[in-house]
Amino acid sequence: MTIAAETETPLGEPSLVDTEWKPRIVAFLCNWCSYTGADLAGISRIQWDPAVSIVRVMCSGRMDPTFVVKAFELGADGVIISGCHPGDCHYQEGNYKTLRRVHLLKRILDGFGIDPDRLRLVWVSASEGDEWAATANGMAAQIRSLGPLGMES
Amino acid sequence: MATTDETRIGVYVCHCGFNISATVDVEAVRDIAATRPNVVSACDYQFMCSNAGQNLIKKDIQEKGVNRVVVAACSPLMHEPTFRGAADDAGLNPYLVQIANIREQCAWVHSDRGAATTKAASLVNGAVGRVALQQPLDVTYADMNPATLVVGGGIAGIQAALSISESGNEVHLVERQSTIGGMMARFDKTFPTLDCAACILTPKMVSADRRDNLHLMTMAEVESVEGFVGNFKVKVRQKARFVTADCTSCGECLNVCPVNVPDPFNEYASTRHAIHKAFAQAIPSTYAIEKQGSPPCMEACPIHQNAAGYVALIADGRFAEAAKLIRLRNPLPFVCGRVCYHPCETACSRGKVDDPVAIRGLKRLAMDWEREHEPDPEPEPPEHDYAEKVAIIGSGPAGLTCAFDLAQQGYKVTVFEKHDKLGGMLTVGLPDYRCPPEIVERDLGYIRKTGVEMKTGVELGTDFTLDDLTSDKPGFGFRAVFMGIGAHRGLPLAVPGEDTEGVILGIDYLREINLGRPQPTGKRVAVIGGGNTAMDVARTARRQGAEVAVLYRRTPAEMPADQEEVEGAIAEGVMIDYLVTPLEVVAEDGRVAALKCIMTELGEPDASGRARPVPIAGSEHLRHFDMIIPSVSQQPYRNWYEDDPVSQGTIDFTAWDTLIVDSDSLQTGIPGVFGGGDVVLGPASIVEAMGQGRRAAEAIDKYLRGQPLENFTTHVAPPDPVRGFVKRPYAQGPAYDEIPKAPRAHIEARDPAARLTDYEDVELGLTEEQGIREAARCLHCGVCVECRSCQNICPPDAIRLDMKDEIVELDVGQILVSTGFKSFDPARMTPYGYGRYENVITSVEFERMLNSTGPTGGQILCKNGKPPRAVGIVHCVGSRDENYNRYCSRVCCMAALKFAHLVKDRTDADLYEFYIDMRAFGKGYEEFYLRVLEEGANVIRGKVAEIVPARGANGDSGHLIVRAEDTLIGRYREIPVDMVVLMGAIEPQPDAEQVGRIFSLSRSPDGFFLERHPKLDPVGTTTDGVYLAGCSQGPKDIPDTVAQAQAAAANILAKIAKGEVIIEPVRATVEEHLCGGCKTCLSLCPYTAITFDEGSNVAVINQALCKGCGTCVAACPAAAITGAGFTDEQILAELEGILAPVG
Amino acid sequence: MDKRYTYYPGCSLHATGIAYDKSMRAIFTKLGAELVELDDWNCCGATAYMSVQKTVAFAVSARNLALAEKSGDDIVAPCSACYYALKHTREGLAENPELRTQVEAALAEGGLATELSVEVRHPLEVLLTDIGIDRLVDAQTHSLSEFHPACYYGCQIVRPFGAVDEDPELPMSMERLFAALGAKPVDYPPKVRCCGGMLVATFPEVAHELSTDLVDWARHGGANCIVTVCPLCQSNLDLLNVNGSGNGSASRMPVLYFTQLIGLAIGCTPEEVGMQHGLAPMTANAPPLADAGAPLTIAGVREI
Amino acid sequence: MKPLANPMAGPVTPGVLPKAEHELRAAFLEEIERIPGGGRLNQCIQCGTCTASCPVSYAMDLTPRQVIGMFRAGAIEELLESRTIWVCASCYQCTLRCPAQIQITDLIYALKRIAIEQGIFPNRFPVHVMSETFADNVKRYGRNYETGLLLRYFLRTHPTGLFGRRKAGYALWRHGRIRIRPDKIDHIEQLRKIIAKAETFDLPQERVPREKVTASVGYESIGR
Repeated sequence: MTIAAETETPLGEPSLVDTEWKPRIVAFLCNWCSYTGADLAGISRIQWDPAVSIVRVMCSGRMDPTFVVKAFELGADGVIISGCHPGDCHYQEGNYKTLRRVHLLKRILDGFGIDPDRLRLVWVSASEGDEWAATANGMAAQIRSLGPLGMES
Repeated sequence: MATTDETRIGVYVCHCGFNISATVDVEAVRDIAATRPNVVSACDYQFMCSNAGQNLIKKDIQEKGVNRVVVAACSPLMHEPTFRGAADDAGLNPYLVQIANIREQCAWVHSDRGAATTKAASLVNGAVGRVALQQPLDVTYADMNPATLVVGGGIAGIQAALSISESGNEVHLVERQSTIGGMMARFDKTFPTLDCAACILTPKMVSADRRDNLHLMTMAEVESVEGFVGNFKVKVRQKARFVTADCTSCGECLNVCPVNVPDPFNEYASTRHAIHKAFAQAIPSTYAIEKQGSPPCMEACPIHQNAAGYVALIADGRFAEAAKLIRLRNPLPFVCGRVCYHPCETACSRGKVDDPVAIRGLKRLAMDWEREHEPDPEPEPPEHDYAEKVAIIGSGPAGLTCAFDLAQQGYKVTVFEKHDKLGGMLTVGLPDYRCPPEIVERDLGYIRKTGVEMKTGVELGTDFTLDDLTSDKPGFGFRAVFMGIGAHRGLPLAVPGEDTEGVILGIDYLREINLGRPQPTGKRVAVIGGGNTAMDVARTARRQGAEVAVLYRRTPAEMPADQEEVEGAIAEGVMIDYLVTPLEVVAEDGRVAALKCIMTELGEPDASGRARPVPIAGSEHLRHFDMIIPSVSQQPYRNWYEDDPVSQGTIDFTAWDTLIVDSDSLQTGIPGVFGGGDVVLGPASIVEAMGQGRRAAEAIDKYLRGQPLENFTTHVAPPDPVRGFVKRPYAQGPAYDEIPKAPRAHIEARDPAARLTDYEDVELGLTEEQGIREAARCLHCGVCVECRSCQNICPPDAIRLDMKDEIVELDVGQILVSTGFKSFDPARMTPYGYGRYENVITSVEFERMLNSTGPTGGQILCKNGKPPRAVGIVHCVGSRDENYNRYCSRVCCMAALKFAHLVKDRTDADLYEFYIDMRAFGKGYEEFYLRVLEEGANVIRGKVAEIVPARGANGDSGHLIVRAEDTLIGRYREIPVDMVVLMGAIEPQPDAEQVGRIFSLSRSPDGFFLERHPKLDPVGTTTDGVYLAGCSQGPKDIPDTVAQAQAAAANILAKIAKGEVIIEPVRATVEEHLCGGCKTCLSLCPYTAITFDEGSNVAVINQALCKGCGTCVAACPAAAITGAGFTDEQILAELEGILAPVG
Repeated sequence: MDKRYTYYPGCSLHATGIAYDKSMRAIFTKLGAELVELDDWNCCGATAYMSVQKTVAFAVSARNLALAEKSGDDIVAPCSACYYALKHTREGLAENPELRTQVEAALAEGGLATELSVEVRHPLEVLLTDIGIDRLVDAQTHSLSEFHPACYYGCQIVRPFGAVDEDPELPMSMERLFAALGAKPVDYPPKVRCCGGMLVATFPEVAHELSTDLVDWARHGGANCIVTVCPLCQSNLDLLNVNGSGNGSASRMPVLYFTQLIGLAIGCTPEEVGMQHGLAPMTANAPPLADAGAPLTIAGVREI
Repeated sequence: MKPLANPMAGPVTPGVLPKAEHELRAAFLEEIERIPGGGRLNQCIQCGTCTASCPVSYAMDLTPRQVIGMFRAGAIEELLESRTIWVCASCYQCTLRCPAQIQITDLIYALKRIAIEQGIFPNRFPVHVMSETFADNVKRYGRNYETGLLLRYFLRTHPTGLFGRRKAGYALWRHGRIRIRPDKIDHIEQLRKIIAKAETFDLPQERVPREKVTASVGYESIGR
């Protein structure tokens, strides 16, 4: 339930009051390329969808598959993992590891009956603010079309 | 709960003026945070980063006992250090502070206030959840290696290197070119002060050279970088310079180097030698030799003859040196000058322009010249004096080459020849008109001088055996044997009636005649076969007065004989019938009367890859001859071996009776016995045989010196030798199709009629003039031709043609990348006609033209040598253009104004500047602009659309028309000029991406390296300890570049002074009781920080090496590895917080 | 070569551009490629139309695309204006959904629809890519050595969509083609400059400036003919050969279609390629090639 | 160009264009949004590459660059009255070279269409007559009948021009390049239906009442 339901909506914000489904997307960004890229999007005021919230990790290689599974379990409708472009990893090759894991993970999700498209792996460099915004918006749009988690046929 | 004592969290929400509060309802966020568990204090403030803001935190820590801090503000990349500092001051471990990024990743990127507020609240939730589990961590320190690496020796690199080394610390300056100085060294004047670039740059270059603690590495490139700030390990490739530091730059070599190539330093507007120094004040002053692999002619030659070398020398009219150079590697120069099948010419790059250089003819010319002018050359004395004796069996090309090489090595060599004349096939196989005896004699003479002993009339098997040779019998006692006994056994046709009188094998026929023995020749002779032997036989028979028909079973295309031999034969009246094969020799009263033949047609390719001739049924017919000479193929004799085999070891033969030898060392089954030439190859060419002789010589030397028979340096011709570059012969030269064609020298041959009367040379040699002209056709596609002239003359003996690249390892603490820029290639903008109109030039070309050391000595001249009547300068070429580069290159406007001034200063020409917007942004720039206007430059506001050649009106004076709109009067204008200068954009180096990877630098969309922060950290990068300066970070002029370099130097020195680097405690650790010893993590760690302790059977992480990426943490199946600062619990808690309902 | 094409001659090739039509048919037949004239094709809409009503312009040429889809073969449109109009329609409809729906609606009125499934191509590009210079050289029977053409590409086949896949500022394909066929193309800087197009009717003075300039350039470069790819360019330049139609200079400059020159090279008669329709007689001619050396003769049985 | 704020017309409210101007602007924007990349004209840096690339710019009263400038200045009416948009031979050289990748040629087409919709051109104005005759031709025969086109065109514009061209006409006829009768397509009805429907989408928006521009665009007086 949202705060709006219980308090006298101190925010007085319509968007908080209405109860219509709003997707929640968690994005795990590596500290060196993608997180900086997302910051750049901010500095250059490139708008992206508020449905996406960012969690910072040092390297996309840190991504433990359980994080993704847990995220869905906790009510996320989609997960983005973003790291440095292949070859540019600050830790030399972490992002390759991620790549392999995500392939696996997508199959597992499928097994759980979760549409693999709800998990997206992208490469965003520190200079690609617009790229990040595009990713966030693209994902949000996709999740909206997929509907809330568990709605897949 | 993570900690023993109670968790007390303070939440501080920042307004950041309006930056956050405009989109996020800060108070709401605060109120929501206040409702979270463990939160004992929640407040908001205008600017948390201000002292007042920080004091809020400190106060709470001290008074409210807050022991966890969450700051909701800008990105942690901005103020995390600030708030950690604040906590530290208040006695709280800085790692108990967590930032919620509600500015860059919330307020600034969302417009819906409600949604933004909800998100901000949930981000704070996440932080609150996370911070509760955070552990106090302690930073550790590592020593800072005070040495610094500066990459790129332009003004930026030099300036920084000087400033840093000033402090007495070590600096390594790595530069790709042969000199430091970069672009600035090529400029003439600098704006706006107009002081001479060289005058202000060279003093810096010199002091860079002088500093003992500043180590210059020119012609060097960084290959890889490992490690982290404070302790980088760098691998640098030091390219071969081919000249050692002993060089005194006396310049003697310039007088002898015969090679001229376009000079990149002058934008190819002038030429330089293969051995060169970029410019007079180059630093280091050591010369350098440019090589482009090894010339294809040399690559293709089985004995690696320095063809390009002597060709270049001949072009210089230096015949004596040419001959000397040839002799260096060729024991049979006279022979090769006449009968070599010249694979070098096949490989010659000149063939891509018109026809290959007539290399063989030139060799003959050089040798004939020697015969005339220096008839009695002396070989160099051998380098060693070895006691070992080596026996060479057979005095053919293979044997002689082997003998020559070994003798020059200093071995005692004896050659055994079964015939009474030396030379093997050269003498008994080749007709005298191809290879006159006195010619062979000359070569033999020289070989004798090298101390080779030659015995004739002694035959293996009859007069001595292999065992004898290696035995200690008197006259023997050889430690190694080379078998070059050739393939002298002709093969019969294998048709009925071949034993009839009047049938003789070609090889025998030639031998008899060459040895001057009586050999009757018929009137109507049939020669069977299509090889060189068949041609020799036919042409010899013609000289014996016979009418000759050559019968070949395939077509001219498949014919193995050399083209020139076939043509020669036809010229001399030999008739050649193709697609016909003999069936039977028809005899009349015991003598050959006719040959029964059948016509053939070409079928499927056979083993040899040539189309198999298939008889056409019913096409049998008779041809009348009185002599038939089969010359189809030859094989070696092997009876010498059958008769008395060797005691130790065995020699194996192929189905064709050729020797089976090791493909590398050419050693037979018997240790110390080697074989080469026809006896191994079957009937092959002279130079191929020589090639094997040479290889055998090296093998024998290794064998006798007790070295392993491997990695041979001598040459084996590659299947397809490199042929210059694909489009152009030389990296910076014109394309093949741009090179003016020049016909290949025609080598005169004697009149056929006259030829038939004797056995003299068929070809007449080239005259000296012809030779020089022909040699000048060489493209120098390997640049250095290895003629050794410089080596021979260099006073300090500083030249090493065999120098190799080296990898140098450096340990440094910090790195400055100042790799500069590349200027835009205006050929991409077709309408400007660059490359089509010779007087349309780039700004760099113009810089060189203006420079007193440039191609025109500082004069402004059109290509026709006349001063221009009007000059147009075009701004924004490739800049401010969506089709090329969006950005403004910043320096072009001022550089263009500088040009305007210099044109006005040095010529009477009218001057037109075509600009879009005049960017005179720097100190004194606007004033300079005004000054140039005063000097009478015409400035036209309008981008040039196209440049076209002028026609009609002023006659065809070859001038140009510049088309532009004069936008200030709104009119289309066509302006006639003689010269146009294109102010090309400043672009990232072509290999910027690769370089970026090496130093793990990000690049902005325009391709330049990305600074850490556009305003607050313009010299740092996202990689600690790596800095930027100069145009590799973005277009800038010299003042800005120098300033940035100084700034970088200051940062570097500050770090050095500090002496240590903080190592973030973000590290992985193994909880031994959990580790199952599966070793999964070992392979994952990019820093090999994880080792395995066999004793306790657990993984161990070296804290010094670990960088905290967490890859192992994620991978550990037993969850035995924890990443401090980013534990699973912490990340999951943050996740939970973010996803929890807001409130 | 058994490829088949849908031939869209366009209005001009039935009148002023008759020679283009003849030479097109002649050489395609000679080269064994089939040209099937689009049944009941209508005006392409051309540039004049665009300025009146946009949607109509698209609809009109879309009808042709729709008709062509029956056979599914690539459309070959020799007239640059037609080539551009058809291509422009195809691209425009593909890019702009709103326009697409409107045009489809219009077509529906006529019981038609289009999937934009057929390609629109220019014969120059077809000859260079589908047939290729090598094949043309193989097919060559007559020498072009007397021809010194100024190769003129004009606007619409190089801009805005290039028909010949190379630098739109400096196409060289015709030069390469004719050089390969033994002609001696001259350097012709204004090869992509506009000939004035329809301005010849609306602003004659302007058009005259442009076309005169083009011819003068050709003369200056030493050309003995101009080779064009477009009927409008051809007539604009050719009309300068008519005394009193403006061109002061007495000397005339024959203006050919590239297809005519190719035709002559591969053995079509001047009539077949419509040389008679040119307003200036072509002085140079194309003699048969000299026999390229007798093939390898096998010195057969000679009773010696 | 004439001042936007005309004192005679009373005070001008800041940020508000005169009604007429406003209409035209709307019409133009409506037109260009259909052009791929049409909106890029805000990116113009006024460098003049278009003008300098244009083979006929010397004959224009406003250079192509000024056309964009004028639009920005909100002087479309003046723009539509200019000779420029009619002189453009649509050779696309400007579009090809524009460093801001602005679809200049297509923008000018858009202006032509508005001018015709709004009837802003002199009577018997050649380009317009040309286009209309052309369109009319197509409606009649389905194909463009060159001879008829030119005949009717000149009769409607300046018959003398016809006289000036008689030699050319004769030459063409003698060389068999003139058709005396038009060729007509079989399914002309089908085509007419299509056109009729398409026209419904091209109908101009409600027009601002305005008397036609009578001044000649003076193409006779063209010269460098």
